[in-house]
Amino acid sequence: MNDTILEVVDASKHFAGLKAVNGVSFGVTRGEILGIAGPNGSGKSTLFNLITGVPFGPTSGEIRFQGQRIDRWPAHRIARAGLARTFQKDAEFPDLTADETLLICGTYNGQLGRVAARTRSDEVLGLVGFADTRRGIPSRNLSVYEKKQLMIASGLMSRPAVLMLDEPASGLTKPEIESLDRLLVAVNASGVTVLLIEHVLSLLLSISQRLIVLNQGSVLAQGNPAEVVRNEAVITAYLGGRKQ
Amino acid sequence: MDTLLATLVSGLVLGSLYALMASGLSLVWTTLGVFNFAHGALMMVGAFIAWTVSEAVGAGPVAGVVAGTLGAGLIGIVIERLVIRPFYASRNMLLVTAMTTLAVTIILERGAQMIWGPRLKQLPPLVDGEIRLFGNAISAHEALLLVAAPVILIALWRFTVSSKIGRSLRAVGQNQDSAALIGVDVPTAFALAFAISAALAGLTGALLGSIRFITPAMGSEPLTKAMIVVIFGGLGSLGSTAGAAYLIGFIEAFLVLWVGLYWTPFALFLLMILVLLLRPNGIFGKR
Amino acid sequence: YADTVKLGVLAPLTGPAAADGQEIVNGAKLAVDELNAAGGIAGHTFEVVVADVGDGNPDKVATAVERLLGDHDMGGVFTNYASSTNFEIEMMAEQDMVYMIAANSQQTHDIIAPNPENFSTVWSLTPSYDGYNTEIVPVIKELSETGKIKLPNKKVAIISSDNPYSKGIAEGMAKAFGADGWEITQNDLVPFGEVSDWRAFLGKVRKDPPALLINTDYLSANAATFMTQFMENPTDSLVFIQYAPSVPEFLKLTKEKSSGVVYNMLGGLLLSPKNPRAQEVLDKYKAKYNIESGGAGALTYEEVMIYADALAKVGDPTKRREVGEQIGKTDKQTSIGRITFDPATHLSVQNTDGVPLQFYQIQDGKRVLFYPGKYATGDFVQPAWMK
Amino acid sequence: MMTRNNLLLLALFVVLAFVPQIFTDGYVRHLFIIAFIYAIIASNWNLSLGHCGIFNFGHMTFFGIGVYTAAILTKTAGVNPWLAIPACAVTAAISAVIMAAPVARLKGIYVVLVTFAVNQLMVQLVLSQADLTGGAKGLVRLPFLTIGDYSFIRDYKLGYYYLALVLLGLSTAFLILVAGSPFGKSLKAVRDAEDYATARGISVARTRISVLVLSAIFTGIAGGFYTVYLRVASPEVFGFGTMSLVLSMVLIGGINSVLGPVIAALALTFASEAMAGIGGFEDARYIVIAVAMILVLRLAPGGLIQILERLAPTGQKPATPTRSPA
Amino acid sequence: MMPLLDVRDVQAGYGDMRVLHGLSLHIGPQESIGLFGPNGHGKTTLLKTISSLVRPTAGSITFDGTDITGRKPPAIVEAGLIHAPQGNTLFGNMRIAETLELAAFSKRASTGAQRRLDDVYALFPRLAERKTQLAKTLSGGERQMLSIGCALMCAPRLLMLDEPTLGLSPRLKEELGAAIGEISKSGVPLIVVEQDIEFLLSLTDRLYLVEHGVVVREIDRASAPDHEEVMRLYFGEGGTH
Ligand SMILES: Nc1ncnc2c1ncn2[C@@H]1O[C@H](COP(=O)(O)OP(=O)(O)OP(=O)(O)O)[C@@H](O)[C@H]1O
Ligand SMILES: Nc1ncnc2c1ncn2[C@@H]1O[C@H](COP(=O)(O)OP(=O)(O)OP(=O)(O)O)[C@@H](O)[C@H]1O
Ligand SMILES: [Mg+2]
Ligand SMILES: [Mg+2]
Repeated sequence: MNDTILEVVDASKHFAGLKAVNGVSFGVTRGEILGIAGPNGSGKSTLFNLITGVPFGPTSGEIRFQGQRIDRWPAHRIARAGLARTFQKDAEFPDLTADETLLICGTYNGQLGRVAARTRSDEVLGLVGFADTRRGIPSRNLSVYEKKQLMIASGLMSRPAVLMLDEPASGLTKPEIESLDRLLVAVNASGVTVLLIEHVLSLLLSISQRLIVLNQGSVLAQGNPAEVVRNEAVITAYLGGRKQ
Repeated sequence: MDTLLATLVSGLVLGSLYALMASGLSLVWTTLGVFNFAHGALMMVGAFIAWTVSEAVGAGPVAGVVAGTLGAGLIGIVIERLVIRPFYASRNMLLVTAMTTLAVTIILERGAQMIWGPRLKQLPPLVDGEIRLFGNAISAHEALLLVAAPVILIALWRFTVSSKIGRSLRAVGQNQDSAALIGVDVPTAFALAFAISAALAGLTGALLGSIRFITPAMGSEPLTKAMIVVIFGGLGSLGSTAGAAYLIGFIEAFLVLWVGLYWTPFALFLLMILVLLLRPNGIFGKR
Repeated sequence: YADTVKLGVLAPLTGPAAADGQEIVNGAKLAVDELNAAGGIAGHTFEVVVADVGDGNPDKVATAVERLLGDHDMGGVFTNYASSTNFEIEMMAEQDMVYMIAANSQQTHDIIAPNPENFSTVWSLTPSYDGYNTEIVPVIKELSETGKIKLPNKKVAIISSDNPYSKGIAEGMAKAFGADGWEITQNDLVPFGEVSDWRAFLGKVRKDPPALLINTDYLSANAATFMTQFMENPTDSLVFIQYAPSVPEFLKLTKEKSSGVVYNMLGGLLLSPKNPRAQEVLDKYKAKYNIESGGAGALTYEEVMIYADALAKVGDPTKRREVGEQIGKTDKQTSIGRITFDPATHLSVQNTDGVPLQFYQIQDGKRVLFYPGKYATGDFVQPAWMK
Repeated sequence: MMTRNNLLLLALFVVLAFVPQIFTDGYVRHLFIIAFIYAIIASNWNLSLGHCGIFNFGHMTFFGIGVYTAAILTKTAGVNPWLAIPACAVTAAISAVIMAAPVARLKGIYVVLVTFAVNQLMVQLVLSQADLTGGAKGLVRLPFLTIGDYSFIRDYKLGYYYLALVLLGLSTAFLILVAGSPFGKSLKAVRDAEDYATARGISVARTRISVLVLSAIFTGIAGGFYTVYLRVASPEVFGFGTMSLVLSMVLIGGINSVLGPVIAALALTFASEAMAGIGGFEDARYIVIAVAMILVLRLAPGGLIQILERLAPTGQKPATPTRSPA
Repeated sequence: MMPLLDVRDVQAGYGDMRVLHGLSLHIGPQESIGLFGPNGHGKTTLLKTISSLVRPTAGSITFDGTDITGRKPPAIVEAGLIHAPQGNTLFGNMRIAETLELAAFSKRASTGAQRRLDDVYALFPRLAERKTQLAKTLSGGERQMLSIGCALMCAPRLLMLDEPTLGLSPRLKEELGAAIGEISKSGVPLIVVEQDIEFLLSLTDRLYLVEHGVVVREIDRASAPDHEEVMRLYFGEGGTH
């Protein structure tokens, strides 16, 4: 029990009749990288939403994080408790520079003072490999990859226990995906538990230690990635005829 | 029973008026996502043009109403060209166009004052006489509004929901680039929406011009009402605008009955705040 | 030596009251042109300087006042009203600026009466509004006693608009009628501003028709709407409307529907053969501007003329305090009656021989002055809609 | 942290400090005083409107609350005007909390409706509570400021000028501090990416409430000062005319800056007054200002401040989206 | 042989910033091409320039023998040059069915619209299941389907797909690949922007590597690069990150 950092118990989210997430239960072990896959519209992003409360919590079910029930907490409190997520659609604070973005994330999420925030910014930007020369540029002028780096870095400011990534590799070039791979491994090695939604299989399979496949809002399969991808149901619903 | 009927009639008349006032505003708001603060001023201009043609030129009220409608429509096109189009792609489009249309309001109101002077004017009614509705007398002109308002709203609603052009207007309001990529001419769509909306404002103003008095400031109260109706109804569609218009008409009529004329605006605003607290996207808006 | 004295005019040239503003300016210009044409006063000619007070927002008013005060050639400032509070009176008095004002005499009273000695340059052409509150009761009584009107009961319904003028009068009337044993069946208030629907109130009136129906909303558009909607289904009631029927638009807008309506005026034009000056001023106004004056123009005209008389006695326009004191001693027949000022309040004095409270009835599109008898131009007749 | 804008600002204040030495008559000083008041209102409004993107049309309510707080305290309660002015900050802030309750939950244009409604409610309250507020008659003959024997009237507004300047200085310093703080940055975060901000521990509702309260503080003070200066409180201060004037100051000045609205307030007050002297131009001057606003928005979406920065391209360049790929 | 589309020395950008610095490429009739290259180097801008969302400041674009440089977007759509944009660019408050029906807006697209609608629903059954769902509530992959569906509704003569597989599941990506292949085989040439070079090669005849707003390399199927080579393509020739 002690090493289950996050636990989702029978969580559901319904939209006017549509069961986007339907009775999903699973646990996340402290320190692991847990991959989440599933066909489009199977409820992966919705699952992230209801765990973090951004922008909504679950219709029913429980979310436990480090032993506390968080499913009725306001979203910003969940974030402050140590659950950092990124978004599938690129998000940025277009008028703020990387430094400013990290400053406010450090202040609000990490309760850091200006100096501490600065030190931590240097650390996280180094970790994600964000170029120093780009720190003073308003985020709207950053490249896709830089925005992703910054979104991850901003999540790391508060030294979260769990980092939840929603399709970080989409739209990236091969070399960028490979650096992302290294980056995530490094983040994980620094003690952060990682949840990763991804359709780019090379990334997903290379770093996940465990894999959950959702289908139509429910868990279709879970376990060792190599085994899961051989599961017939997973192949039909998700992988298609592609040879592994 | 009498009071109830009288109140219902009063609510129906008010609701129709509000529906007319709000229809054009709602069109550009629900399709283009632009809030046209000059809508009231366009009503005023429509009324003045109608007055000029009908009274000063002497062409009669029907010609006046037609001229007011067309004139306001033309001004709408100019407004779109000069103060909306340049800001299509602006990040603060809502705020910036709100401001530019406020500026247009100032220009139109002050301009009207310079052209037509400060004295009150009025148009003769389109139709004379009175009509009895559930035993309550209303003027034939108001009865005309009772019929015109729902017809116009239903026509507009069908237009935006079912017609190809109408749908393309909605598309443009939601995503200009994507609309262009399926072949919609974005500037023309904007101009068209504005022209229709402004023409409706002009029509409303010309019709109001024989119920109320034509002054440069005559548009501000209808604008407030239209704003309440459109926002209160929710972003949804013209359907919710129509619903909100009649709902507010009836609520107002009953408030007058219960709390008196004096406290009615107060109660109406309070009610609105409360409703928006419970339903942040308007009564008919989706959550 | 000859020089030009500037005369400031404060007026709402923009915004909802612009029609009044225009008249105020016209009235002042009319007077100044006349004075200049006659060679000026004590060697001084005059020039009008206009300052717009817009919607009456205090800072706009204050800025307009400061602009006028900042001009060292300013001999005096004239207005009908510049703000709803008349707060600018204090600014004028602090600079010893001659300031002649007309409307809102209650506010003027409240500012000046506690220390009239501090306001030696400020004078109001409009007398105290007290007459509005009380005099209607004896007038109605007299009409009824002389058989000119048959009142079906002793009930009165009052509706007022939420502005100090209308509300104050409505309250005063309610008190006066109550004291005289009338039953007040309605005493309602509408928010100040445009009122497009009086039917809710009229509906209540129709349920229990009073002998007298009073509306103290002075906005002519509202009053016209009121009259039109009343006539949709008139009751057996005498209709009294405060001030509004005196405005030309009211007649134009209501046409035959207003025939029979009664109103009264304090400090309004006293159009009567007994007071030819009013017609004289009106004619001059019409000749110059080719439009009827509603009264506001004539008032400003008289203000400037009173100033001119005072200046003629003092001679030096820079001695504004002395000019002000001379104004206070005015005794002059003007288009609103004979003006003398009450030194305790700096308001003109109201009575039949001074500035009278005039009662009018609209008869076939004409205004008939029927009270006080001294100035009457015709007789009251029972309105056609009354049985 | 002395950025170029802050230097500019300092220079501006130094110049303003010498104005009364040049203009010794009450009229010009009065114009400056009014401009300073508007500058305070506009720049504080900008905090919620520009920085945080709250489409708040109720800012004049805070001002009106200040006006009436000062009037009622000094007139009815006999409080010394020196104390009444700061008290306005408190009442305005409280009213902001009340207004924020619905606003915190609403988005975009809905905020306009609610704030507009609150404004209307305030007007009606003021009108209906005539015993306290004087109703439409307003409150007049309010006490003026004195320091010992020195009275602030009949000094050609010297005292009021410096007091207004000090208030503007304090307000501007306050705004610079707020805008530069992490809180100030978080405003833009909330404005542009609500979900992302929430996911980084920022409470959107709390931010919006705080920004409304912060923007109300000096606005209330400006209202209090306005009343004490003009010695009148009347319901016109809630009016639409003033609102659109101040709003145009915010937009002409530049909605992302602190300094812009201040400069625009000065510019507009004097430009409009310069035109006020022209006979027959009374309506036209409003048209001129409206056209000017449209032109500024078209030519320099960042407002006057952007034009100024373009004219004086020294120091670091403002961040424009120029970037070479890679 | 006259190319179907000829882009010559095109320069374009946003405001003061130039993104395309004299880019040239061409497509023969019945030919499909792919574009790839580092992020932010102008691929999307090129497609936007062709569909006239961005006006070129220099150069010319010829489609089917006619110079279409600077024509308005509706004219381009009417000519059959269809661009399915990158990312979630949809009409948020419209329903799926409404959107697809509206997409057949141009005159040339209105004939046979019903048939194409059926095709789209067959290709993406998901969309058929959710006809009345508002576009803004769709999942990432569903949006992508709708976006491509819209492009198909426009009756393309030349179809430009900007990262069409973004966010699609492996299975759907494969299915979409097959479907696009069908479209191409049915005689509609393609311009596909993608980062997955293998995917591109399976669909198109030639690839262009776009960097810094110009074409820096042309690759045909015969000389398909291996993994090492790909990495070199991104890093080697001046593209630094
Ligand atoms: N606000 C909403 N209203 C209605 N339906 C919604 C809403 N949000 C999501 N859905 C639906 O819920 C389902 C799950 O969506 P979700 O975004 O979680 O999918 P996903 O697994 O992340 O897919 P993808 O891989 O395509 O991103 C989808 O069918 C989507 O259309
Ligand atoms: N609307 C815009 N306004 C200003 N600059 C823009 C705009 N769109 C793109 N850019 C900039 O133009 C450059 C080229 O962008 P473009 O989208 O064409 O690249 P791309 O090759 O398609 O990249 P990606 O693979 O990320 O889609 C980038 O630096 C980008 O920041
Ligand atoms: Mg998703
Ligand atoms: Mg791209």
